[in-house]
Amino acid sequence: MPTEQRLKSIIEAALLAAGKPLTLDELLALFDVTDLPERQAVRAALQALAEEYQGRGIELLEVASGFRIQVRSEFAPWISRLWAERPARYSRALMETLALIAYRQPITRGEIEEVRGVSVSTNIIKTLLEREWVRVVGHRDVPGKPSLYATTKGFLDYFNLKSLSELPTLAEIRDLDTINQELDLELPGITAGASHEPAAVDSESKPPP
Amino acid sequence: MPTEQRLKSIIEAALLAAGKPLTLDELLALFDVTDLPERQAVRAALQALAEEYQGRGIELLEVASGFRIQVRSEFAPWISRLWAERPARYSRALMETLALIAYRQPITRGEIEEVRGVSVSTNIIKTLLEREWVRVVGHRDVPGKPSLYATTKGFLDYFNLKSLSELPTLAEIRDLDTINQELDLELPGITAGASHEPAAVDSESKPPP
Amino acid sequence: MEQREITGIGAPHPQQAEMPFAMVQGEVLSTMPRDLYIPPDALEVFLDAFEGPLDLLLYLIKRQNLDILNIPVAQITTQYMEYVELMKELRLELAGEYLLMAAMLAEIKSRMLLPRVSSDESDEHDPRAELIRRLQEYERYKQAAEDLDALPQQGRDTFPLEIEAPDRIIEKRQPDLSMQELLLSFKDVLQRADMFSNLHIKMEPLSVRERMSIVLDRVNSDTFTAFTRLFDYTEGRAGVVVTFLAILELIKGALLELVQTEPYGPIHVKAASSST
Repeated sequence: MPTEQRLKSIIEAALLAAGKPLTLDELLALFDVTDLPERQAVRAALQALAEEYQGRGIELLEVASGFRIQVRSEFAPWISRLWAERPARYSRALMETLALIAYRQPITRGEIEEVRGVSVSTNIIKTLLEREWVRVVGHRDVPGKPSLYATTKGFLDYFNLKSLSELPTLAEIRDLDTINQELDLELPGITAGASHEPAAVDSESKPPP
Repeated sequence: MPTEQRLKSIIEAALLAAGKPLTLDELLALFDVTDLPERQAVRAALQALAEEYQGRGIELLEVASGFRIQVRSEFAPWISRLWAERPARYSRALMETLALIAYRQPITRGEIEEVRGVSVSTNIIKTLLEREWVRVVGHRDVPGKPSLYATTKGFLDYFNLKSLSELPTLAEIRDLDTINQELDLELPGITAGASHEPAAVDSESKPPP
Repeated sequence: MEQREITGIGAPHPQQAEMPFAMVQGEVLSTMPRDLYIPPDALEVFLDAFEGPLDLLLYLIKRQNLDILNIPVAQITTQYMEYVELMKELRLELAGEYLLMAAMLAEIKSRMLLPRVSSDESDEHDPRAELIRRLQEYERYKQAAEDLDALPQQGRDTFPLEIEAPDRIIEKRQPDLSMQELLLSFKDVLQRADMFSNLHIKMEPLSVRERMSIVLDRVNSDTFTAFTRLFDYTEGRAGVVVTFLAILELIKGALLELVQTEPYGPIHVKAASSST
């Protein structure tokens, strides 16, 4: 008969490796007939393991189809991140919309559409608002009172900018054919040539909660 | 930052639930940015877990693609009874081909054949590619542009290795000077002990049916 | 790992008695045949056990407990040829590699039988050298394959673990966006706008644009805000100027209303859209 410690080790390893609950009989079937533990000893080992798992991330419990070791539900928030979906990519339309809001704020959806030459889907605006990169700062006083969008502090933080004035100027963007390479070298401090404004300006521009 | 005990619990639960090795970065990604542990703390927790598993049925080790908790090999006799199927055994031809790729990568099929003195069947290469132990990393710039094979992380993971440098040391070849010195050009050679038992080597290494 | 060296084949490896080497007509062959004689029926099985001519040669050398560096070529060649003859007799499909090796052995043998010119003995190339090199090279990888096979293997010796995690909460991760992508897409917008319209986008410095948003955020369409409260004097002259430009820009865009009830009285500001 295996020693108590060895019995516990085998049972623990089996429950962790099985990928499904194991019954008492299935656990006993792991042993050679010449080395068969008592049913009672297996029960005791299961009990001991369950106690050892107190205060740990896993627990041993008996379910309908046998004994199972599983992650404690209180750890689900961490463990779930194992299967977090890989982030999708943003559409071109969204990036263009965001860029226009950044450079021409405060701006209405109609004005964005005018420049882009195509309509801007409600989803894009919704995504930008949810991501808290964009917020509504007012309404233009024209029929329909369209919302005026502006970027948030969260937008600046995400791109490691202290203020919008650190974005490349329009002229720089138009000129840069090799924007790729240069940005590789210069981001996030894209300030080469950009006019510097007093740095303290933004400390107040808190995004809405 | 999570407490030491909690950190250990989360890491243990994650490694057990993941179903694959996890890198340090993947472990860190489980935590909220506001609650991010230090890399060093995660390392320490892994170390502590590895020590706790001493004398138990499971072990924590680092393989090529990260950290993994697994059943210790000494418990294989019990645990393998969980599954009716016997684990696959690989033919000598396959293992020799794999060894050549592992030790001499990148290597072409022709070069493998040169050392082994026989042709390498397409099936063997196919099996190695399908198991994702081997991949094509390029083509040699000679007529026919033969594929160059190299081993993968999956290969290291399968053999419980962290890197190629952990492979068993390859026997040394005696250089030709030594050989020349030792060559006794007189014929015939030493026949002492010629009637020894046939070496067991081959009877052990018979390829499986 | 300790360093090993391929020398001759020393003591025979421990025998694994219970492992039959082959079954021939119901009879268990648990060891390799001791002499050359192999029951003809067993030959095919016997040859199957070898991974080619180098493997067969290694076996012949080991069987006689010989040093690989000191192969008695004549003797080994004779044995090897007899196997090849047997194969032919049985019309086994002979792999070309076995014949090639036979030719190589025959050549070495013939060269070694020739009288040597004693004067340049040291320069003379030993005809066995190439064979020895190949045998050694093959043997080290044959050994490496065995060592590899002896490593603990996942699913054979060690086993992966996987337990249930209850309540999988699948979290949707937010896409990442680089400044580079953002600017490149903006560049496209600008190019399109230039091409398709007379709409020439003229822009205020970004600091002003940004301040416009901030000012709009501070004012309210229901109540008035004191004009002076829009300025933060700790920013210094430049900051104040930016705010002033932003306010002018907002008025021009009809986004702000300025009210002064009496000359030199305090100016108040509110968002324009209240005037409904």
